[in-house]
Amino acid sequence: MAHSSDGLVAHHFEDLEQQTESAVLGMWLFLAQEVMFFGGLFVSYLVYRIKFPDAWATASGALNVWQGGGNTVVLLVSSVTMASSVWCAQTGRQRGLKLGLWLTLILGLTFLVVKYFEYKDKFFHHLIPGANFHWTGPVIGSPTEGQIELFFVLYFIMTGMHALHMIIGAGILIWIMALAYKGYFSPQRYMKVELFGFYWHFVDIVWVFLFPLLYLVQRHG
Amino acid sequence: MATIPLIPEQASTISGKMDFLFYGWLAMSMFFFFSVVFTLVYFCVKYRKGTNVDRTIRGDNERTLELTWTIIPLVAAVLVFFYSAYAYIDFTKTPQGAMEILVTGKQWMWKIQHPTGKREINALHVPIGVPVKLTMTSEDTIHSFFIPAFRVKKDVLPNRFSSLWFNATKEGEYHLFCTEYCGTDHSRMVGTVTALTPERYQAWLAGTDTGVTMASSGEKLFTKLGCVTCHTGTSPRGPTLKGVFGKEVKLNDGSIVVADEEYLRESILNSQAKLVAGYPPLMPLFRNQIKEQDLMTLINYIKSLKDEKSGAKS
Amino acid sequence: MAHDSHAHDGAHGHTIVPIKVYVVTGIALAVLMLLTVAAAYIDLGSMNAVVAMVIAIIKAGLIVLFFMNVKYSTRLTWIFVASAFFWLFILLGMFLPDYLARDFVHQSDAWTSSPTVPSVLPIDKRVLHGELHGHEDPAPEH
Amino acid sequence: MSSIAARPDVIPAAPKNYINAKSTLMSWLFTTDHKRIAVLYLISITIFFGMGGLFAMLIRLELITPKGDFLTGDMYNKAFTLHGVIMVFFFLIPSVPATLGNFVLPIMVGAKDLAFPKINLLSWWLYVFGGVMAIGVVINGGIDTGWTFYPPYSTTYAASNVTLAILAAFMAGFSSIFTGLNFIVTVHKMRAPGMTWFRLPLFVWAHYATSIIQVLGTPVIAITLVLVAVERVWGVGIFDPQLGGDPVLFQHLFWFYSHPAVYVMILPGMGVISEVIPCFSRKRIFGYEFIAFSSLAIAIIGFLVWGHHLYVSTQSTYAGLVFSLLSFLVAVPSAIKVFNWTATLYKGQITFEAPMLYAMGFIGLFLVGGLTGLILASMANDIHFHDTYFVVAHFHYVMVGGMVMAYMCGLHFWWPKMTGRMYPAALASIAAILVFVGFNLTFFPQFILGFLGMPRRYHQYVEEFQVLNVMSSAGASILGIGYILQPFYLVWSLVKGPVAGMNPWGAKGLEWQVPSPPPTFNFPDGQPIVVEEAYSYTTEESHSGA
Repeated sequence: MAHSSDGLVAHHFEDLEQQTESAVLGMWLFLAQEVMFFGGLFVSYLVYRIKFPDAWATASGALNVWQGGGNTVVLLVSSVTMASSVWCAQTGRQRGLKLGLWLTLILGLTFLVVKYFEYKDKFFHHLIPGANFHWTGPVIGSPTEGQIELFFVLYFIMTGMHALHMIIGAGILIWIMALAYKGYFSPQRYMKVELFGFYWHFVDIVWVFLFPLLYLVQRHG
Repeated sequence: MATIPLIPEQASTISGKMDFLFYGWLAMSMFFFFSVVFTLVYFCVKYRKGTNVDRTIRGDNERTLELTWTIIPLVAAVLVFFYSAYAYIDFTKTPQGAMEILVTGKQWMWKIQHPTGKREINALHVPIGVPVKLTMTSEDTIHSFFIPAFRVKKDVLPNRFSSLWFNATKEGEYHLFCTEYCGTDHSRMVGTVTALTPERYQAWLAGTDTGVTMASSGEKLFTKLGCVTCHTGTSPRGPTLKGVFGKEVKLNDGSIVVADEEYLRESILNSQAKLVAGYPPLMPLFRNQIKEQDLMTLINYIKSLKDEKSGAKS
Repeated sequence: MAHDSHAHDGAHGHTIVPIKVYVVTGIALAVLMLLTVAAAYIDLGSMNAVVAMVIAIIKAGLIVLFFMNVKYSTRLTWIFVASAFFWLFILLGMFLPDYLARDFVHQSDAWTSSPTVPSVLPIDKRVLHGELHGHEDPAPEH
Repeated sequence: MSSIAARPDVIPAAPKNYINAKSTLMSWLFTTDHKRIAVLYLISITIFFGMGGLFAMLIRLELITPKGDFLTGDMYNKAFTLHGVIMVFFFLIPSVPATLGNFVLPIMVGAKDLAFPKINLLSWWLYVFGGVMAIGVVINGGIDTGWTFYPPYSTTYAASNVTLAILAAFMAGFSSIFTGLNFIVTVHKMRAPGMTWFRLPLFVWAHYATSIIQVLGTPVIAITLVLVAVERVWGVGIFDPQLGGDPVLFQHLFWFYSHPAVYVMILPGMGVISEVIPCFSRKRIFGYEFIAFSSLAIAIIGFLVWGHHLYVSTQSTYAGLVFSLLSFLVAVPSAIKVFNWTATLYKGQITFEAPMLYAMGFIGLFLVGGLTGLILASMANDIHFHDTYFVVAHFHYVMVGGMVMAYMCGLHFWWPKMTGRMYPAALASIAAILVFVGFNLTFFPQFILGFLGMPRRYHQYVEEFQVLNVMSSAGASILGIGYILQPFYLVWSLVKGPVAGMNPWGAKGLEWQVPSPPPTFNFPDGQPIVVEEAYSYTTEESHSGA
């Protein structure tokens, strides 16, 4: 937004500090909005998990802990690389910034590729909710097939919404990288990287909750 | 038309109690409303621009005033909450041993089944002086079962039972409404509740009392065979049969036939043969599915249907 | 302005966190991640879900505090972050009075591929004989 | 910042302001000036108000007779659904915040613009896209689910444009989120030197509280609507009763936003009233802090009461009790506001210009709306009143009697500031009175209809309800005349109205210390320094003093 004569402070702000603090607060409010957006899904999950514990325990068993866990690690590492990119931008390390952004992008895409294979796997096992849904796996307790299908509806919507955020994030990341290659960022101007970092970490946090809630409902016995 | 009704009929044990609560609310609301409006108007007149009144403000009692008009409504709110919560539990607690009637809502009718297995549609007969519990479910979307005169209402959900109870106090016919929007003919999902003395209710159950809506055997068949599902006059799936007998009907090939007994008979046995224009060929073929005697009864019932609106007829 | 020392004021008037913090946080998160998987394979009864959520909350806290710099931010940022989670708590918490105090009653508990309501009026003998009283809508029983 | 290129002007001494700064269409459609965006919003919401009004007219025409002979059932259902969707998502929610708030809030806090002007523009464009979709819904045959979109009707049974309508509401929702986000950051970070929190006009406090709801509530309805759309498109979803899903869960999620949303609609209106009453009684507002904090209290407690929409929806009794108690409590801050407004009049120098007439009307109608809201919050009475015309009357008293009155109050109050021109005072007062009278005639009979048990969303009804319905429809025609008058004299004033001057009402507040219409960056001479408390009126001051 900085396009005034010195290129740093937009016309309607008094100084750089006001502009920076406004941007940070604005980003946090946006993330608060995101928290509530996912909150709607989490509360639906909570309600059905309370109501259908058997179905949840049963259905969760069909998810692959290795893929889910692996993806958790991928996202955690991408958060570290993203945080490092911000640090590089703040301290003027241009090569480090580019490297960090590349790593973050590659890790993000890795996550999406693994997710793709997970979805494909569900398709082959008739676990896509709809006419072809059919549960053949072991059963814990006495769930109905409809309840198990509900779990998978929630699984696909929750992970799908998360993946959508990842895809949007990857898009913005590519834009940030283009700016980085143009030499846009400097120790005076790194807000865009930092704010994007907030977003990326937020998406990571969502996964931190999704992983145990979806993959680890009942793994013992 | 001459008089405007202002107060709904009270016809159950809770009606009076609920209205008492409502009038209490009304009195309290009016007290607050008129105190504020009176003060407002008084100030507006007294302190309108140019009046020669004392406008010096002495002392600072702002905080006292604020606390007064915060605490009084707060205490009042909590008190009335407890009263109305108590009343709610009183109103909704089903008494032991209530007689149970099953209700199924579907677009757009109420299907009722009495303990003896007797059924009726868009009509509910209940004895007075006996607690009646309705156990309700829906076949499609959410409906809501509402009898204004009894002051009872409960949503009716698919794949779940909900219930309400009442104890009618007065013989008569009352409205039955669906109050949860359920589609095109939501406003026709209405019926009549008939409160009878227990003796007359017994007689009605046994089928000898014909003083009120008596389900003829033809009507029963009409329901049992599922004709009601489509031939409601509002469904896009089938034409209405009200007043159809003896009239000319336009078919989908453009020709026109008179809906006489033969046509009705053919249409029941082989509906696809002469399909009414504008309707899809959905109706099952009843050939070999229906006894001849039943067929006659059904046709007679269709003949008896007059071209008037169904639903409440009070 | 100088930018090379650690944990100093950046050009934007807020703190630049040394990269070491990010790496240590990342390692801590990885350890917690392993812990949450391990805990899931031990039978703790109903505590499994609690443990998983506690670990997830700790992880989220670490990410918010260190990766997202909230630990080094103004009080206003703290308030904004806290209110986001407070409202999430309202959302989750205020659903419970209904869902913990109500029971679904299913017409079909059978293991069928699509439990459907019969298209004609259900004649459920249990209902007629009052055997379903234990499961019905709890509202009238208070 | 670059100065605006000077254009040769016909009127010699016309000072540069936000209107004549640039005149191309593009300079309006892609402006980042909060005042221009406010004008864009004003035009667009007026279009939707008109559309919603037309559907209201269809509803009232239909209900003149009990037989349902004017429209078919399907058409009637679409009329009330579109009336609801358009009025709620495209008029009431953006009404005061996006127009008046957008225009005066930055000036009130002494800022050159909102914190994120481009996001403000994005917000308007989102609104336009959503609005175009809503119009698409109308052209494509409408939608018949009711504005509440309850499943399983909306997901499985409705054969109308549910998905498109949901998308439209979704877009409007994000437009609202971005407006709220912008306001919160602006209030926190863009205040002029000396503009402390307790010097902020109460209009700003009200918008701050509103914004909290917009930012934290709207996303929940967004995801809920996505869930409905997914269920509709995919054929399976979490509200599907066939799988064991719970349609009541939707109602919870829907009202988690949609109940606070009524505070999004009414709080800014309360803010307007808090500005107008001190101005026209020449007095500092009574109980400033109490009004300010009551706005916040409403915003926060307002999130805890949604279950009162579900008393008869098979919600557990226990939850009903919790929500009922909280619903009673949320009435207290509203009551505090009404008492304080009344007390402000005490020993004032009261004059009755059009904005003041609207404000007085607001207090009366809002009182009725609020008090009947208490009756509905009472679980015992709600059994009878739920989904009847009593509810319809109640929320129209709050939404139309409250919010629309307040919106018109504010529009008449700030019109001279926005346009630099004065509207004909007598006509404006007549319109105000027509609206008040027509409104009461329309909606008061509906309370009685509700008590008698007439359900809402009924296309045909039993005959004994006819007289009251005819009264209601007759009142609606008066209300309609009151509304239709306004665009005529307001547009007339743009051309022929007398020049208003900087401060025609002698009002306090930073927005009255800049020229009318204000220049592009509000304060070309640099940020103002605030030394006064808000509303530092003195009764001795003569009315035409400014």
